[in-house]
Amino acid sequence: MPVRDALNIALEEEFIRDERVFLIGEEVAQYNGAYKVSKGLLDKFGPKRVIDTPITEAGFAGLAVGAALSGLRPICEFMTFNFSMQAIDHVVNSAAKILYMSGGTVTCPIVFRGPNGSAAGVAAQHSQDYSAWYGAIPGLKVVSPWDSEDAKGLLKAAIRDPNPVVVLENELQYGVSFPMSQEAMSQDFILPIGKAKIVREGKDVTIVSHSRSINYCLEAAEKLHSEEGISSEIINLRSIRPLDVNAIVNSVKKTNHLVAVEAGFPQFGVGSEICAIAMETEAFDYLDAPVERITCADIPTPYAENLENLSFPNTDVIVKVVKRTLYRKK
Amino acid sequence: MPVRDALNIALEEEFIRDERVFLIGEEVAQYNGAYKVSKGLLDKFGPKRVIDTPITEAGFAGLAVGAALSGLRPICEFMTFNFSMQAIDHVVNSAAKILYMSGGTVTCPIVFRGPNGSAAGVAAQHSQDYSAWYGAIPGLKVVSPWDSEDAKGLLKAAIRDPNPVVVLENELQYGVSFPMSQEAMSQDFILPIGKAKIVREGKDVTIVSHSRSINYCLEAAEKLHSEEGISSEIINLRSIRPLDVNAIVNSVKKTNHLVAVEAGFPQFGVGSEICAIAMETEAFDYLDAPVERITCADIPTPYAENLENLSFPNTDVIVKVVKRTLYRKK
Amino acid sequence: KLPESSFKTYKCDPPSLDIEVTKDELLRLYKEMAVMRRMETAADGLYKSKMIRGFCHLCTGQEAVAVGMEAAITEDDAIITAYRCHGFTYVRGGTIHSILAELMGRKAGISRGKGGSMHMFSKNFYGGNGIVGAQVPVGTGVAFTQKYLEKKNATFILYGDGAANQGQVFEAFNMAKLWDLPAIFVCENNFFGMGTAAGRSSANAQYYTRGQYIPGLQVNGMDVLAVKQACSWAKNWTTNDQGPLVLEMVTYRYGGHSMSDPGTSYRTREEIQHMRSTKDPITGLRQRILELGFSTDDEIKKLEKEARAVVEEAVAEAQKEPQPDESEIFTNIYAKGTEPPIIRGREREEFAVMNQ
Amino acid sequence: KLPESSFKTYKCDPPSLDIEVTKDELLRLYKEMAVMRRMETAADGLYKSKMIRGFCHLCTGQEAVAVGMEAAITEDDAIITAYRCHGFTYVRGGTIHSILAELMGRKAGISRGKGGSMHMFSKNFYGGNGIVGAQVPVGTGVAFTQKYLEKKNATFILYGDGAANQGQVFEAFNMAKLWDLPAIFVCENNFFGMGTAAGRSSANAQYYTRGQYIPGLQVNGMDVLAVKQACSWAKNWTTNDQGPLVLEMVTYRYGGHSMSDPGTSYRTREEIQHMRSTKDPITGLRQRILELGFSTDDEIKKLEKEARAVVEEAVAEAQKEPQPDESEIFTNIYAKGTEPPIIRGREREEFAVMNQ
Ligand SMILES: Cc1ncc(C[n+]2csc(CCOP(=O)(O)OP(=O)(O)O)c2C)c(N)n1
Ligand SMILES: Cc1ncc(C[n+]2csc(CCOP(=O)(O)OP(=O)(O)O)c2C)c(N)n1
Ligand SMILES: [Mg+2]
Ligand SMILES: [Mg+2]
Repeated sequence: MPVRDALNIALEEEFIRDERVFLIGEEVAQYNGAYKVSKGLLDKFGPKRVIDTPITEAGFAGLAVGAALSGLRPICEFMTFNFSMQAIDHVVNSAAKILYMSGGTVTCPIVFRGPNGSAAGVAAQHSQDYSAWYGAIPGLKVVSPWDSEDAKGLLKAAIRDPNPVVVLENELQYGVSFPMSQEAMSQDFILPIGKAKIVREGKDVTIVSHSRSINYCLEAAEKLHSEEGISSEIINLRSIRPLDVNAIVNSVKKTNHLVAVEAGFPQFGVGSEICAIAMETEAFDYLDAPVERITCADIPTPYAENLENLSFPNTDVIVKVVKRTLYRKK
Repeated sequence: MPVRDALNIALEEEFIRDERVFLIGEEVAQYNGAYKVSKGLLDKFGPKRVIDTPITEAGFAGLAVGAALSGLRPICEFMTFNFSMQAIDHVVNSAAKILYMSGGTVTCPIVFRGPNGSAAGVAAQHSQDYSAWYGAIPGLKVVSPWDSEDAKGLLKAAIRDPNPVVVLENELQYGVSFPMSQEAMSQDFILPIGKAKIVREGKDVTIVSHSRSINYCLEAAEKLHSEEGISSEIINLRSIRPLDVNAIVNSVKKTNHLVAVEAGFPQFGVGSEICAIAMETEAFDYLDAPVERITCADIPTPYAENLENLSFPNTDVIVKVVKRTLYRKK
Repeated sequence: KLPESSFKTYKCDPPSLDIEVTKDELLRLYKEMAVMRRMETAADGLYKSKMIRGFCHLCTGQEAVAVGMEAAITEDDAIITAYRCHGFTYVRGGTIHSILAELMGRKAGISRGKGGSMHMFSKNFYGGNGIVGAQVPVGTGVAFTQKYLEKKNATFILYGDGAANQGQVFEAFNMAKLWDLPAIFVCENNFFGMGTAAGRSSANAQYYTRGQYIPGLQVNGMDVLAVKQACSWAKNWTTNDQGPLVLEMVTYRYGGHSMSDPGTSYRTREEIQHMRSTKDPITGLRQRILELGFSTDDEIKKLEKEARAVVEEAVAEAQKEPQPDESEIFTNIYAKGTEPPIIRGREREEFAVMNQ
Repeated sequence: KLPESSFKTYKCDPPSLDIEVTKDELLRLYKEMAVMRRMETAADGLYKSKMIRGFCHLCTGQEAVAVGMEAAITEDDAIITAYRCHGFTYVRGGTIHSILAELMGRKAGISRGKGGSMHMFSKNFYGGNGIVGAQVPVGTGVAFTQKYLEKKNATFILYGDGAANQGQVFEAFNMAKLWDLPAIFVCENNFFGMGTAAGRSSANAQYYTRGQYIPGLQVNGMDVLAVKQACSWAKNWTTNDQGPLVLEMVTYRYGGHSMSDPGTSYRTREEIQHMRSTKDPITGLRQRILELGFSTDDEIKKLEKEARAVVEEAVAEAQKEPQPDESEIFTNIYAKGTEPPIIRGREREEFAVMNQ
C-alpha cells in the first residue's frame, strides 16, 4: 500500500471514530489535496468536515488552534511545511505553549501535518526539513513517518493525542508502496509516539535515521553487507520529539558505532542532537568511534539536478561514512 | 558603557557612515525604542531614516527585505525575536535564500536585530531563544553579543556585511555596563563575524557559551577557581553562524573537557551542535570526558519566579556540572 | 435611552437607543467596574512593590468594555483577548484572588502561577494571549466550533487599534465572512498601540469599517450601557446567521501601555486628565444612576467601599499564597498521562520521570 | 480607442479610453506575446520530455499583462511577481535562451541553474518568488527604496487572486498608504488559485476594491492595450505622489496551475475553450491590427513564424548547455569574499574551503 493511501485510510478511520475530527487546509476538499492525501474525504464526509481554505496559513492555522481549544479535533494540513513558516507562531505560541501557560487548564488537541523536506527539483524555498525546529519546542510532539505502517499508525496516534502533534510527511514517499501487516490494517492500529523502530537488525554499526532517508540507509546496509560483510542496524526514529533515547543507546551498546542520517540542515539538526545523546548517556562508553553525521549539505537547495543530487544524503554517502567509521576501529 | 549605549552608538556611527542605512520597526522612532536602543536617532536623523511601523512584522520585515534587494541597507528591529516568528518566512525564504536561488545575482544586505531569549517574568510566549533556529539556515549569519564591545563590534559588522545577518541581543544585558577599550570606541571598530573570543583563559575545562549566559560562566569560573582551584577557559561564541570551530577545538586540546552553556531549549540546540563538533573534529581525541550541555530546561518558560529560576542556567548549575565533568577524570 | 452619539454604523442599521435596565443591574454593573478598577490599582501597587514582575498591562479606563460585554452575553458565549486581560478574566468568573495570585506567581493563581499577567483563562474565556493579533484567528476558531456544534452562541474577539493592522486579522475576517461564523470582532480603540497613535499605525483608523465586506458598528466604549446594547445586538445578529460583525469600542487607557511605560511621552497629561474627567465610565454611570434616582451618593459610596474591601482582602489573601511547588515546573507541558517518559531540566542529571 | 468595458474604477477616475499607438509598437507587442506563448509551449514540451523538473507554472493566456505592463514603463521602474514568472522575466530582458536554460537547470540559466522555474531575476525585476503573497511586502520595499532615493519610478507588485487573501498583502497596503509609496499592487485575477475558484477563497472577489482606502482599477487583462493604458496611468498617478493603487487584471490561464495539474477538474473544458476563442489576447490583438489595416494576414503569419523560429533555436541551444559545475554547489550562499572559511557538505569530509 502506498504511503498516501495509508494516510488517507488513517484520516477516514479517525473521521468515522470521532465526529469532532475535521481536516482543514488549502485544496484538501474539492481538489482532493494537492498531493491527493485527502482523496475522497469530501465525498464521504461533506464540506463540514473537509474544509478548503483561502491561502492564509496564519489565519487557518490560528483558526484550527481555536477550534482545538474549544473542543474540536482539527487536522490542519500545510500544503508543504515550508508554508508553515507563515503560521509557525500559532504552532509554537498558540498551540504548544498554552497548556503550560494556562497551568494545565486549556488543552489543544490538534494535528499539523503535510509534506516536509525536499521534493524533486523545487529549489530553495520549497525544500526545507523542519524536524529540528519543531523538535525543539516543548509542548509539541513531532513524528516523521517513513513507511505506510508508520504513516497510518503515527497519524492515528497524533489525531488521538490530546497534545499538539506535528506530523512531518514526505512528498516523495507518498507514492512509495510498502507492505502492511494484518495488524496495521486494523482500525485500532496506533503506533506509540516516542518509540523508534529497528527496521533492520545488525551488529557492527547503528544507523539512526527517519523519513525518506531510511530508504537510502536500507540500500546502503544491503550494499555494505554484500560488499563488505558489514552488518548494519537501522533505527527508524519515527518520533522526533520525544526522541527514543533508549533505542539508540541499546543499539550502540551492541554495535559500538553510530551514524546519524537525515535530510535536514546540519547545524543544530537531528544529527547534532544524536551526537548530544551519545555524549550524555552510557552510549558514550560503548562508542569505538565518534558519532558520524550525514545531513543535507549546508546550503539552500539548488534546482539543477546534478547539484541537488549532491545536496541530500544518498546510498553512496552512507556507505562511505559507515565504512569510514568502522575502518577507524581497526 | 551599558550594552544599550554601545548598540546606540553603533547605529549612529553607521547611520553617519552610509546614507543608505535606516532603522525600521515598532516604536523605534518617536518612542525611542521599546528598550531605548534607538534613543535619539529620530532627532538626529529624522523620520526618513528612523521609521515607526504598524504592528505588522511580516509586512515590515518583508518591506525591509525589498529595500535591501533594491539598494538600501535596512536594519529591521523586532521588538523581541519572539515576534520574528510572524516574519520568519521573510528572514529565511525571502532574505537568506535569495542570493543562492538567483545564482548570485541578487544580494540582500539586511540586519534583523532585537532582544532574544528570556527577560524576567514574561512567561512562555516572550522568552524563547532563537539561536539554533536561525543558526541552522544557510545564507544567514547569526551573531549573539554578550558585552558592550561585542554589541558595538558585531552590530557594526552586521550592518556592513553584504549578507542578511541576525543580531540576537538580550534585553537583560541592555542595562549592564562593561568597559570599552580605546579601540572599541573608534568608529571603525568592527568585530569579525565568525570569530569567538576567549573571555577567560584556563587549563582544566573549556566552557563554551554566548549572550547573557557568559555572566554566569564567569561567576562560576570564579567560584570554581577559588573553591576548587579549577581553572576554566571561557569561550564567548559571539557568532552562532558561522561557528568558530577552531576556537573550540584548540581550547579543548588544552583543557580536555568541554561544557556548553546556553539559554535555549536543549533539543537541537547550540549545545547539541557543540557536541557534534566534538564528535567530528580532533577535539574528540582530546576529550577526557563526554561533553556536557547546560541549557534552558525543556519546558515552556514559567512565570512564577521560583520556577523561572529553575528554568535557565545559572552559576550554581555551571559549577555543579563543571565539577562533575572534572571529577570524572580522576 | 442612550444618547444619539452612542453608535455609528457601517453597512448596517444601528441598534435601538432604547434600553431597559433594572436598578439592580445598574448597581451591579457599577460595582463590577469599581471592583475592576480597584483590582488594577492593587496590581499597580503590587507591581511597584515588586510583588509582580515582568509585563503587566492594566485596563484602567477601559472597564466598561468588559463589564458591558459580559452583561450582554451568557456563559456559553465565548470571549478571547490579548494581554490586557485582567478585567476580562474577572468578568468571566476569575476571582480577584486567583487573578492577583497569578500576578504574583502563586500556586493559587488562575494559571497556577505559570502564566502571569498575560495568560489567564477561564470557562469560555480563551485568554490572555501575548502575541499581538494572534488571538484573532484563534478566536475565529472558537466561533468555528460554535457553528460546527450548532450552538446558538457567539465569540467576541478583542484586539487593539494597534493589533488591527496585523495581516492575520484580515485573514480571519475573510474566513469568518466566507463561512458565516458567529465571530464578533471587537476592536478596543484606545487611540494608542504602545506609543503609536492610531493615525500613525492605521491608514484607515475607522476601525468599525475595516471589515470592508463585514458590517460594522462604532460604540461609545466609555458607556457600559452602550457597550451592553451593542453586544446584545451583535450577538443577536450573528446567532441569527447574519454572519460576522466588526465592533469598534472607543475607549481610553489612563495608564501607560505597561508598567514600564509612564504613558506620557506620546500624549499629554492634559489629554489623560480630560478623558478622566469627561469620559470616565465609572463616573459616567454614577451620574446616570443618580440622575435616574436609582441610588444616592451615600449608597454609591458604600458600594465603592465594598469594592475596596473586597479587593483589599483579596490582596492580603493572595499575598499569603505560596509559590508553586518546584516539581510543578515539569507538569502541564503535555496532557497528564501522555507525557514523554522523561523531561529534561537544565543538565542531564536534572530531569523528571513522568509516570504515564 | 479602447472599449468602454476596459476599466472599472474604485475611488478614482478612469484612465482615458483614447490611446495612441504606432503600427510598429502594435506589431512589437504582438510579436512579444507570440514569442512568450511559444516559449511557454516549448517549456511545456520540455517538461513532458522530462528536461524540466519540479514545479513549472506557465503563463499561457496571461501574456497581455506582462507585455502591456512593460510597454507602459521604463527600465527604471520595477516589477516583482510570484512563481508564474517566465513571461515577466522575458519582458524584463531575460533572454529566452537564459530562461529555458534555467528551466533545464543549466549553467547558462538566468539564475545559473540554481533557481529553476520559480526563481528568475533581472535588472529591476525582483523575481520569481515561491511563497504565495510574500512578494507583496517585498515589492513594497522596492517602492520604499524608490521613494527613499527620490526616484520618479514605480514598482508593480503582482499577485494572484488566491494570494490576495494573505494577510501580508493587507499589511503592505497599509504601509504603502501610510507612507505614500509608489507601489502599484496588481492582482492578476485568473479566477483560480490552484483549484479554488475566486469566490471560494475571497469574501470580496472585486479585487480592485480590496485596498479599501486605496483607489483601484479593474482592467481587461486580456487586452494588451488596456493593460498598457492602465499601467501608464498608474505610474503617472503614483509618481505624482498620489500614493499607491490597486489594479486588478482580469485574465485567464489556459493550462493547469502547474504541470502536475490537468486544470480540468475545477472548471470545464468548455470554459477554457470559450476563453480561448473569445478573449485570447493574441488573437484579439491580431484582429485589431487587421482591422486597423496595420498589417496583413500574411505579414502576421510571418511574425508568428519568426516567433516560432526564435524559440526553437533557443530550445536547441539551451539543450546543449552544460549543467552547472559541481563546485558551484557551494558558491552564492554568501556574497563573494564574505563566506565562512568552510562550508559543509553532507558529511564532515565533504566541504568547500572558501578563500576570503
Ligand atoms: C506580534 C507582536 N508584535 C509586537 C508585540 C509587542 N507589543 C505588545 S502590545 C503592543 C501594542 C498593541 O497595541 P494595541 O493593539 O492598540 O493594544 P493596547 O495595548 O492598546 O490594548 C505591542 C507592539 C507583541 N506582543 N506581539
Ligand atoms: C504561502 C504559500 N502557501 C501555499 C503555496 C502553494 N501554492 C502555490 S501557488 C498557489 C495558488 C496561488 O493562486 P493565485 O495567487 O491565484 O496565483 P495563480 O497561480 O493563479 O497565478 C498555492 C496555494 C505557496 N507556494 N505558498
Ligand atoms: Mg491600543
Ligand atoms: Mg489565480
